[in-house]
Amino acid sequence: MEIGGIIAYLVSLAIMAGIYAVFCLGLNIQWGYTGLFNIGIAGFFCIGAYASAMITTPKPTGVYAHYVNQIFGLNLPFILGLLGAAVICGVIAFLIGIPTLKLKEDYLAIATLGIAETFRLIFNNEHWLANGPRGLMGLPQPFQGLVDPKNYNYIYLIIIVIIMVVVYLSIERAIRSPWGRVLRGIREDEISAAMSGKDIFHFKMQSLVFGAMVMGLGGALYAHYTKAISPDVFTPLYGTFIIWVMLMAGGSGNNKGAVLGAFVVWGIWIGTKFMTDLLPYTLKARAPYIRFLLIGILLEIILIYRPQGLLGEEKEVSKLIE
Amino acid sequence: MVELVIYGIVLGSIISLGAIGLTLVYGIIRFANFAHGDFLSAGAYVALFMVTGLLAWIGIPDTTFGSLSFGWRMAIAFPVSMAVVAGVAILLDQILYRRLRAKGSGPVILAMSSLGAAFIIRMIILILWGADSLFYRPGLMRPAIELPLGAKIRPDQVLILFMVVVLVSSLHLFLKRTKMGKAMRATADNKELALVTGIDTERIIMWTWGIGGALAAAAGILYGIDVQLHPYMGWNFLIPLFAATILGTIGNMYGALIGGLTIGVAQQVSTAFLMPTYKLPVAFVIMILILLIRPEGIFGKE
Amino acid sequence: MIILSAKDITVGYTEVDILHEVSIDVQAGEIVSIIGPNGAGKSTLLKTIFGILKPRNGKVTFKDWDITGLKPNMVVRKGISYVPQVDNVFPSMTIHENLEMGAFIRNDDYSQRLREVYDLFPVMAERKKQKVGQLSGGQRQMVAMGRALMLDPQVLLLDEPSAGLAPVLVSGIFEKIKDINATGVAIIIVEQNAREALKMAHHGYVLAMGRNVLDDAGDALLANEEVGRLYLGG
Amino acid sequence: MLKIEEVVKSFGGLTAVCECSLEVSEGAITGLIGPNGAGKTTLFNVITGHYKPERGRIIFQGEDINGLAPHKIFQRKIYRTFQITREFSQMTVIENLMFVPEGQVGERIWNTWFRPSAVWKQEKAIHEKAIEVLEFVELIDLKDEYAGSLSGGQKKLLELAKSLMADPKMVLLDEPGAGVNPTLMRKLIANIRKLCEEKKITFFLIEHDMDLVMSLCNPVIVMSEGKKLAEGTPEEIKKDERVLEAYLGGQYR
Repeated sequence: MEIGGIIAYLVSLAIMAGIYAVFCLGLNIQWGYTGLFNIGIAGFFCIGAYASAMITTPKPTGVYAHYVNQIFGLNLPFILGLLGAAVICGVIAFLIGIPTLKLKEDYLAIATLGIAETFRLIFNNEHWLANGPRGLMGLPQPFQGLVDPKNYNYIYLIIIVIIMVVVYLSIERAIRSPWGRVLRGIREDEISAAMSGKDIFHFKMQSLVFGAMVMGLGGALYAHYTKAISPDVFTPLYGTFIIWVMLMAGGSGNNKGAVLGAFVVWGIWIGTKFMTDLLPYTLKARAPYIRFLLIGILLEIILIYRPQGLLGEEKEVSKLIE
Repeated sequence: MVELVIYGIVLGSIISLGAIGLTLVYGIIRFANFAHGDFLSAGAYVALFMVTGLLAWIGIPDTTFGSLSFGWRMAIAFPVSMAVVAGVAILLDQILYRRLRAKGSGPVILAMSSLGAAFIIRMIILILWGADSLFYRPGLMRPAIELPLGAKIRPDQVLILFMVVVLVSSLHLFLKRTKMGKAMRATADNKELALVTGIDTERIIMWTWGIGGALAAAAGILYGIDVQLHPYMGWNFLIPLFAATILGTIGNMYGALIGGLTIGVAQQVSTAFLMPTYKLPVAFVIMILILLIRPEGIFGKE
Repeated sequence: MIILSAKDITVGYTEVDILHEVSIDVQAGEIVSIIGPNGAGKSTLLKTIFGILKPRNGKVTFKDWDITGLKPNMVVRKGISYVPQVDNVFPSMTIHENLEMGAFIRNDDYSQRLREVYDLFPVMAERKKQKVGQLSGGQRQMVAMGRALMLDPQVLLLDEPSAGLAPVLVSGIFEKIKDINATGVAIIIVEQNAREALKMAHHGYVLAMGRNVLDDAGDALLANEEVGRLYLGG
Repeated sequence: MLKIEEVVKSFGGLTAVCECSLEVSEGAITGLIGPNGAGKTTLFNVITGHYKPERGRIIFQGEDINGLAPHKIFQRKIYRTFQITREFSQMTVIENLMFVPEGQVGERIWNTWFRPSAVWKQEKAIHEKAIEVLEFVELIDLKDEYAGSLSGGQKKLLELAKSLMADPKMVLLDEPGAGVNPTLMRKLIANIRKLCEEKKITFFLIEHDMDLVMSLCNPVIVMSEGKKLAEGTPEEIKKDERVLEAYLGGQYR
């Protein structure tokens, strides 16, 4: 492979790692700082992607409408797609939070899992909604006409980096403030936090919704990168599990760890692809499973031997005044 | 409609088997085992390996019992698979959960670890058998028995109900009559007191995993006989299992039985109005309703 | 003959010591009452003897064995039973099953012992099949003691058996404790209800702030002016 | 200041607090003593909204606060500490304190983005106050340590410090002296007295260490079997026959 090809490959790798970093940052708000156990990230991934897709594409007309069903298409700019994805995910998180956030932590886990599976099934079965299993294609990309399509990834990488930085900074700002301190306190001891006058349910809800909005953003970024989405992308493996491994590997309760984890685990994931390419032909079809098996074992090893991850949690939350 | 209710009871009894195991583990080890669904898959595939591989190779004849769709091979594979999955469950506890418990990790970390275990089991199945649906005996159709009111039931399904009744009653007798069963209930009631009484609670935990795993394996095989095998079958059972467990109050075996039947019937009856693929969301919606109305379940105290 | 002795026990839950070099001796077949204000470390002493807590310093001897630091499920096999203050029954199980659990580690035929325990608590024999969770506090306390007696222990440790009970039930519980003792079991009882506890005790120990303060025969302590003073710190 | 009227709270079959009525007057250090199981901690939990009583009224400064959620009670400027300290062990000492003040601007997430200067200003003030409080209780050298790594006595001081961050009118202390060594104990007593005199904070405390109670509290209330048994100055309580009975048992005869 010539050098240009390698760079192009690295750029595509960085784009995906950057998208996953956004998810990890969202999960870190919920799990790392508040202790909320969301195992339905794929649901927010899916909703974010579809929401942005339908906001930014036009409703199919003419002959095309015979082949593609879509409940609405607003044909709005990319940035509104991102915002819409975030808002819709926030609303859904709010609805899940109502019955579960006052109960034990496992209930939120089961409920988010249920939401993820349910939305995937709905998008798969309801053709009128978003074209069923075939999904949506031809999603617009921002600043498309600016460069040669084969160099477009550079632009998208810049967009991803900008959004990732904005998300990172806004989370950092909120976490470093009294808001983040309350979340960490709730994670440590809910009763004591309540005795200091904090409304636990309210703060947990904010954390769940904020985290879900960030995940929605991640979903939208993914959709416009691949330009085509279908329900089978948003499986528990790609949509939830690998993100958990990333956050645990990087260090939950640490936003730098969340980003680092995303890049490291995505690197390992791609690395295992090269490894499985060496397998005999008959096993190749099942290579992704072998790779996921390794990722699963990685999670167990982290949980047992290094639960704090690579970076570990930061000692101080309140750093605003320094 | 009568037919749907009957099929619902068949499905529900399978869910019950899984939910009973889940609720026992929840009651004694006190965490949500997200790998429980994949124990079902593991059981079904171990039996598949026995029926189509090992036992065929040994030379056990491929005959069937009467109008049932299986014969000696399955009769041998069934208990063996239960034992194997019981062993897998105990092994997972020894390798993963026991270490985490010893480190003082909270229930959420244990649950996360079980989620990892779920994926590991599923990936092993996918690596060995691929992603397609499989059958114990492809292409074999047996005539259904005509029941009053125009309902039909297949002989296999009658046997499934029979097997569930046998397994649940044996578990009931085990817990009520044997020393180990009573010690299990005692540990679920009050672990500290059990220890003070001289009960080796780590051993009880092993028994609990063993029983939970064996029942899950049985549920998986029975589902495989009734419908088909699929690597994601257990994962798709996970939400119904949790719904049944929560509906019947966490830790309550009889609650899980009733919860399982309720969920199963509701899922089957829903197919009269909804696409069959929406069975899972139906269980999910029921679960959310319980959480809103009565989160402690039907047998729970306020 | 001294059957159980704890010598110079220093122990705490965290780095803070609750007990400082506390010692007690128990003669075979006698009732020993341990009294003292709240927070004196009375329950902590029982937990240490039974192996629930590991002492930082000191030694627990039962008959000829050094049982210091032995785990509870091993201590119970030596012939010591323990009734915790709270959560001392299996509520979803029947009275009969609670007693069976008491005999969990016995592999011999314990039907004789079961009869003896039922004889000691006739109320329980009438309600064998009833779930313990439905019983009143006093009855639960009896079940808890019955459970502990199933092993035919030589020493019974009771942690505040009268706590939280209605006044009318308290004297009944104390009568039962005397009955149990009459069958030859040595009893160490930790009590808030100091007067009653001293009345029936052969020997009493007063603890305060985690230290031995006084020890004497039960009635001698009862008559002691200082005991009253200790309670109010004066 | 705080008036409890015929409060009843039971668990299952056991009545922990039984038609208990008592009053705590403003500016005093009121001691609450009584044998185990007398219902003292339960009463505290009822006051702070942790348990809902079956019956009765809890009047604080003329307002019935019965049945309010814990954070609403806190807003009425009542602060409570626990018998077993409940610090946020994975947070630093100073952050434990900065957590406490109510209604911080920066607790609203949009303020952290859109009004950073207001958040920053308040945060600085809270930080200064926390430093001041830590100096007061002499924990300043430990300000950047994890709260979980403090000793038992230091945790008790941390609890007291947390209560100061709340600008409370009334502080409920559940066994502030338990597990505290004599040196720290003297410091604790001095601190409580100083706070009562200088900052006009009303204290209501459960304590088993009679030296502490008798030297610090006036009046002393004695609870037994879920209700008030006696009230008076330490001298009166010491001489009260009923109190002696309650502690020695045999009150049923």
